[in-house]
Parts: sequence; C-alpha cells; structure tokens
Amino acid sequence: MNPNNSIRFIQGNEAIAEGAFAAGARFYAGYPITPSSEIAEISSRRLPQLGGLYIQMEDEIGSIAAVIGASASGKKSYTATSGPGFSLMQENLGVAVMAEIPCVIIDIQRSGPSTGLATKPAQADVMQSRWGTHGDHGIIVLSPSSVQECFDLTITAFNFSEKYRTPVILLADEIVGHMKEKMIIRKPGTYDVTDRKQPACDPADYKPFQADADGIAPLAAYGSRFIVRLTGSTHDETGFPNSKPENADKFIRHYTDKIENNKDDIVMTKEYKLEDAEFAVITFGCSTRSALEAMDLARGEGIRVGVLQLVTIWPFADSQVRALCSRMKAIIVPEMNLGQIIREVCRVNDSGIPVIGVNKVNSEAITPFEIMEQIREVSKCRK
Amino acid sequence: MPEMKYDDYLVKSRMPLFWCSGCGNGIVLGAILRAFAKLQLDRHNTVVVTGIGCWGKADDYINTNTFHGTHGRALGFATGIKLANPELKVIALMGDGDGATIGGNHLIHAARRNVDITAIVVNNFNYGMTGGQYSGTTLEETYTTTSQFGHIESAFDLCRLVEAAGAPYVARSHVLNVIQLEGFITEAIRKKGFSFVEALSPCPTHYGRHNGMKTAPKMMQWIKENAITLKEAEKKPQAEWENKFVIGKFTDKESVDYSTRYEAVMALAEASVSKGVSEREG
Amino acid sequence: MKDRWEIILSGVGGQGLILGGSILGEAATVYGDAKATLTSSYGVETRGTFTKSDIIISKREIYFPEVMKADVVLALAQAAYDRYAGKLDPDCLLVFDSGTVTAAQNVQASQYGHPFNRLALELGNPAIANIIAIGTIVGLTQAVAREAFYQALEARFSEKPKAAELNRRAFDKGLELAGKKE
Amino acid sequence: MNRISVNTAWCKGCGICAAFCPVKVFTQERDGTPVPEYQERCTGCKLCVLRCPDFAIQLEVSGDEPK
Repeated sequence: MNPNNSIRFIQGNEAIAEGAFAAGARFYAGYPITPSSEIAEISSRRLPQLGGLYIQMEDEIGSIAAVIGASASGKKSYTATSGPGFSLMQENLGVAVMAEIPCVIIDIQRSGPSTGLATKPAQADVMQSRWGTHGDHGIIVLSPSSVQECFDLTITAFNFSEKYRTPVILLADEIVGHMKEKMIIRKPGTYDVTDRKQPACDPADYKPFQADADGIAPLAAYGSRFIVRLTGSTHDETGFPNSKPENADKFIRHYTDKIENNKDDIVMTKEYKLEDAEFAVITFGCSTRSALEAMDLARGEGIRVGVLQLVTIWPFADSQVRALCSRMKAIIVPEMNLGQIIREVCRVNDSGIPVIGVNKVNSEAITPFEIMEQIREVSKCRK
Repeated sequence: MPEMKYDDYLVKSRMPLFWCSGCGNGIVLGAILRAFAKLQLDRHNTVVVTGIGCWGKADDYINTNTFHGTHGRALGFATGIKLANPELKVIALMGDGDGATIGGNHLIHAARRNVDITAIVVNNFNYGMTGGQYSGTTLEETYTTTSQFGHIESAFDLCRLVEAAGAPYVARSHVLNVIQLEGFITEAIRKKGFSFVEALSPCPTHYGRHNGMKTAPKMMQWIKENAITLKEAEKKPQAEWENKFVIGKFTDKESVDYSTRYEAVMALAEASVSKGVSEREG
Repeated sequence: MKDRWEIILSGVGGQGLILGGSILGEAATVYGDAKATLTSSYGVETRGTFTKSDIIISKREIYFPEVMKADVVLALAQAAYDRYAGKLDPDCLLVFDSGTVTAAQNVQASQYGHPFNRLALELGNPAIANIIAIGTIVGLTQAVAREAFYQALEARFSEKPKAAELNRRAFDKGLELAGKKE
Repeated sequence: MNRISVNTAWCKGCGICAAFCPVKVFTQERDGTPVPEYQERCTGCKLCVLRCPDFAIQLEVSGDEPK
C-alpha cells in the first residue's frame, strides 16, 4: 500500500500504531498477546525505520518497566497488551504514576478473567484501568469506538501523557482493534503534538518533582545537563525519599488532583441526537457502534433517543452525565461486562431516573437489537 | 569536568547510612563509588537503577541520575533507560532477593540479550528488609525466619547462572576482599555489554543471627573460610569445592552488545524505506 | 441500486478471505467514495478451521460492523455453506464453490455456484479463488466500481506486477461468471 | 605517624575495622566504637577505610596528601 496515501482501510490496531508514530513515540517494549499483537508487529517494523526502538521483553512486567525507563531517558514510549498482560503491568503502572513518568499503555480488552476467551472481545477492564494499581491516584483512560478514533485518540493519549506527566491508558477492545475501516492518516502539522515541559532553571536548582504553577513539574531526561532522581517510593520535590506525613499527604493528593483539576481539558464526550431526546444511551468503545445503530432504529419507530459517547472514561464525565440525567426520562448503559460504567452513571444520577444496563459477557458484541429492545421497554413505561 | 573523588559521588547530606551495623552494603557502595572515581564517570551521563530491599536503598546515597523502581524489576527499567539513550552508563544495583529471586527471569534475559548494563548484586543470603526470610540464594540447611527447621531448597549459583545465560562479564568476590571487588566492579562498568558482579556480604542482623554469626566480623570470617578462588577450584575435584563460594572472574569475553546490534537493524529498516518495500499483510 | 451491502465471506482459514475482504474494503473506501467495515472471526489457530469475515459497504455511516441481515454470502467450503444456506432470505445472494460444496435443495436465497477453486487452478494459482469469487460478487452487486477494485489490486501488488496481473485476471474471470448462472 | 580518625556520627560500631586490621591498631569501646589505640602500628594499608561500611574512618598516611 502506498505509504503516502492519507486515506487507508486499516485495522484499529494498525491505526493505534500509526497514531503512536504520529505522536512522536519512538520506543516500544512489549510482550505478544492476542488481540493486541498487530501493534507490536507493526511497531517492530516501523520504529527502526523512524529511528526508534522496538524490544520484546520477557514478560509484561519487564515491558512496562522498559517503557518507563525509556521515557525517563527522553523517548516517548508505549506498550500494547490485553487483559492478562494488563494485569501484569499494574505493578509498574504505579511506578509511572508515582514517579510521574509519561507513557501510553494500550489495552485491547478481551474476555476474562484470567486467560478467558483469548481472541474474543469484552469491555470488562474499565475498573481495572481506573484502580488496577494499588494506592490512590488519578488516571486518564480514553476509549476509541472507530478506527479513526484509534488513530486520533492515540495521539491525544500521548499528548495528555506528556502534558500531565502521567501514564495514559488507551482502553480499546477486540472489536475496534481488529475491525478494518476507512481512516484518514492525518499529515504532520494538522494535529497537535505535545512534548513534556523542560526545566528552565539552573541545573543546580532543578528538582524533578517541583511543580510549576500549573501543577506539573518539568521533566528533564537522563543524559541532559540536569541530574534527575526518579522513584516509585514516597519522595519530596528532590526525588529523595521523604516519609513525613505532610509530605506523603501532599504528593498523594497531587497524583489525583493534577488529573481531577484538569477535567475540563481531559474529559471528552460525543453527543448524538441528544437535543430533542427523551432517552439517552451512555456508551463507550465498541458498544457505541451498537448504540448508534439502535438509536437510528428507535428513531425510525418514533422514539426520541440520543447517545452520549464517553470518549474519556476516566476521569469520569460527572458533570456531563449528571446534566444528562436531569433532562432524560431514562438512561440505558450497554457494556460488554456485568456493569462497570453503569455504577458511575448511577453515582451521579441525582435526578433518580431509571438507569438500565444492557450487559453481555458471552464474548459476542451487543447487537443494536438488544439495545433497541431496552429502548422500547423504557419508552413504553415512561409514556 | 573537574576531577571527581569517590566521595564527590556520595550524598553526604543523607549520612549516616540507614543500613544496620555491620551490614556489608556500605562496603560495596564504597567500592562502587571508588570505581566511579577511577573511571571519572560523568554524573549527568550515569544512571544508577535500584530495585527494592536493603541494597535497593543504595541510590539514596549516590548523586548521579537515579531510578528507584520496583522489587525485582531494576533490569527492566535499566533496559529501557539504556536502549533509549545508548550514551548513558547504566548500573543496576540489586540484592539477592530482588535481582536473583523475584527478578531472576529479568536477570537471565538481560544477560542473554547483552544490553550494556552493569548489574551488581549484593548477596547476603536472605531478605533483610522484610525480616530475614529465605531467598533464592539461602544455603541449604541454614536457618532463616521462614526456614526455622532448616532450609530444604538449594541455592542458586548466580555467577554460573548468568554466565550460562550468555553475559560477557561475570565475577564474584566478597566484601572482605574489597580491593578485588572494586577491581571487578571497575572492569564490569568498563565492559561493553551485560556485566555482572556478585558481592557476598554479611547480614549479621538476620542471616547471621539465625546461623550462629551475630556479628559482622564473624559472618565475614565465615564467608572467607568457605571461599575458594576460581583458580584453586579448577585444580581440584568438584566435590572439594562444590559447597564453597567460588571467588573470581568467571567470564570476560567480547560479545557485541544489543545497542550495537540494533544499529544494524535500523540500517536495514532505513534501507527498506528507501527501497519502498511494501508492507506484509496476512 | 442498493446503497448498503452486508456481505459475509466464509470458508476455512487460509483461503484468503480476510485479504479479499480487505481489498474490497479498500476499493470501496480508498478508491471509491463509500464507507466500509470489515470484521473477522477466526479460531486461535491460523489455518484450517471455519472463518468468516463480515464486510459492510455503504454510502451512509456504518455503525454496527457485523452483518445483521446478509445481502450476500460467499461460502468457499462445505462447513461454511451448511452454516448459512438454510437461514438466508430470498433476496440474499448465496455464492459458493460448486467444486467443493454440495448444494442443498431447500434454500430460499438465490444461489450462484461456480467452481472457483478449479478455475483458480486453471488460471495458474489456487490462491486466487478468493479474488475470482469476489469478482463474481462485485459483478452481481456492483457494491464497488470495478475500476476501484482494479486500483486497489494494483496498489496492493505494486511491488509484484505478476501477482497484480494474475489477480486482475482472476477478478475479471469472476466478473464474467456473474453473467452466467451455473 | 599515620593518623586515623573515626567519624563517630557515622560509625555504628560493627567492629569490622578492629577485627580485620592486620596489625591490630584498634580497640573498641563498650558500644563497639573503634579507638585507634595503637596508631603507631599502622602501616597505612587502608583496609580499615575500604572495609568500613559506614565511610566512618579517615586515614592520613604521613607523607600522603590528605584525602
């Protein structure tokens, strides 16, 4: 295929890899696992062409460690995995949170727990992506529903990661990852690329964890004129350990606050036909596609339904969902798990309207008809 | 760069060291800092990577770049750090529990891969920080807080393990032989490729106490009495030294390191772009 | 002319159905002005077991990427044929390999059986049965413009002119078959 | 004569210097703190400095530049 073509018909996984290259990522470490392996394969071919580095590590623990290390050396770094591998990465994901090291972790969700159905889709890592690593922390999780979003959101994931000095998780799924679809590879210059902030101070004064007024500390690379001390242990601004309670309190709050205080920037949603809607489907990832199809089917029957797609899953779109609840008669939440996002919807449903899940864990996609059925039900009850 | 003395690499503001009285870690730390001074390492170009455990605290006292990661994973972080910037000197400091037990798989793969990293494992035969439980190097029939009836597992011979995995530089000494140890560390850092130095070291507080060696001198004496040089061992039948600590340089060979090999991959990859080789699809 | 085609390409692993679907999708999206999605389901093993790809080609936005009501089913193996033949509506086209598949009697769909595998061998390469069959589907449906399919083939085999030529002939053969009902 | 000094703020009294000094320069206080009682014996080998796990021993060998 002509690499200069800007329109392509490719898989979500391929689009994610292209998005990483476009964002300036030049280091990949990973361990093969279906259904994410295409990202590794493409990266292994393309990164050395781009002057970057691909390495296959002995496991996912080593993979994310290498990704974090490479990022500390100044390279934008990423890894891709799926459920079981994502579980193994949780330990060092915490290091990236604590040492505030930008990196992107792509989880192509598959059926679980454990090995589950190795090649089959699921959306059941929602809570793991939020709370998988131990301890309090904020996290950014984005979820694509199309091949184009795979490309675009991967770039956004790197940008958020660099901007907020935090790991970002791209939570895709087997359906979107393996689906081929038309996609525009955006040309450099037509999208934003964010690079981490560099210190402007005298090297003698540099403290790798001293935040600027915007709450984010500049991060120099190893090998620069700055000495950089990074650690996954509780530390102070200097990077030396500091176990004073007030210091621990300050930094643990910081890991949450730097994400939560920037929700206006980070939380992205897409609205479909919500203007006149009486009922809304709140959805994310592959289930968005079923929801949109169901929306059209329902509207064909005269039921006014709209869709709110959570592009950013974490931090959760509290205010958007709360506002939606206040003006809908009922909300439907389809997800390929037994009810993870729905808990968040219920948490902010101050209006007390019915919130109904459409949950499927048999490894098959939720069909538009299954959502449609629920829409019909709620519309009957609420007439 | 002004000439660096060994204590120019020491973070004096954090002294005294937090390790127990008689812990050998400080002796190894001293040997490392003197090796740094001998090699005049540029602090900005040096990264010390540590794991978790008593020895994993060593980076608190070293004023180069540092990375303090998770238990057993130091070599994973070090691999990324080094490959992303091959100009860096990367030294990974790990204990026996850290580097050779929970991190054993990373250790053999790092050796096999031949990334240009120096790994310095302090082996004190047990998990010190968590209270003296047995590790992968605890000797058979000895006592720890979790082998109170005598340990029934055999210990790893780390140098043989790493040598078998393909590392081009492998050496072992003990802290009483500090001059030899410092020499090995210096050679290891200078070596291009994966280099491994094991330092046998006393933990009188835990391992020593449970095995009749409450003081550091006693435990160091025990290591010394049970040590045999590699040269001596080679002259004797295996039965005479197989339960001893063999001290010496096991391997010192040339082997092209990972980053150098990867340069060849990059050259092929770049050529494939200019030739316009089409992408393979299934 | 229909503005949405839901097509199932089924057979066993190794028959190049995903590749065929990809070229069809490229013809529709890169070299045509339609939208398309392609999803595939396959076992853990790469070759030999049942596989199917769903390709949807539409002038409108495609949301749900799996076939909800098939307009066309291609069955290149008996297992694939048996899975679908009895369940299809009368307006569906069932295209199958008449050389390897024994057709059933009570099938409502319009059936188009051609010996794709044998014809591929005659053209010189058993691996192009997929492209002949897709040629037949394109001929029957006009789901993509034939020019667009040529362009997609050319782009995919730009480094291999011989393969490009062979695939083009296979596609033409398929188009030609679309005219005749066996 | 060589001059040995012990940084008692860093020393933890482990006794390694005293136990392994080839010429037995050191005695120890009750808490283990080494005392270079027989400094005149010191040959300047510096093994006590190298083996001190706490960087607590300084040795000025007469004629050497202070280190």
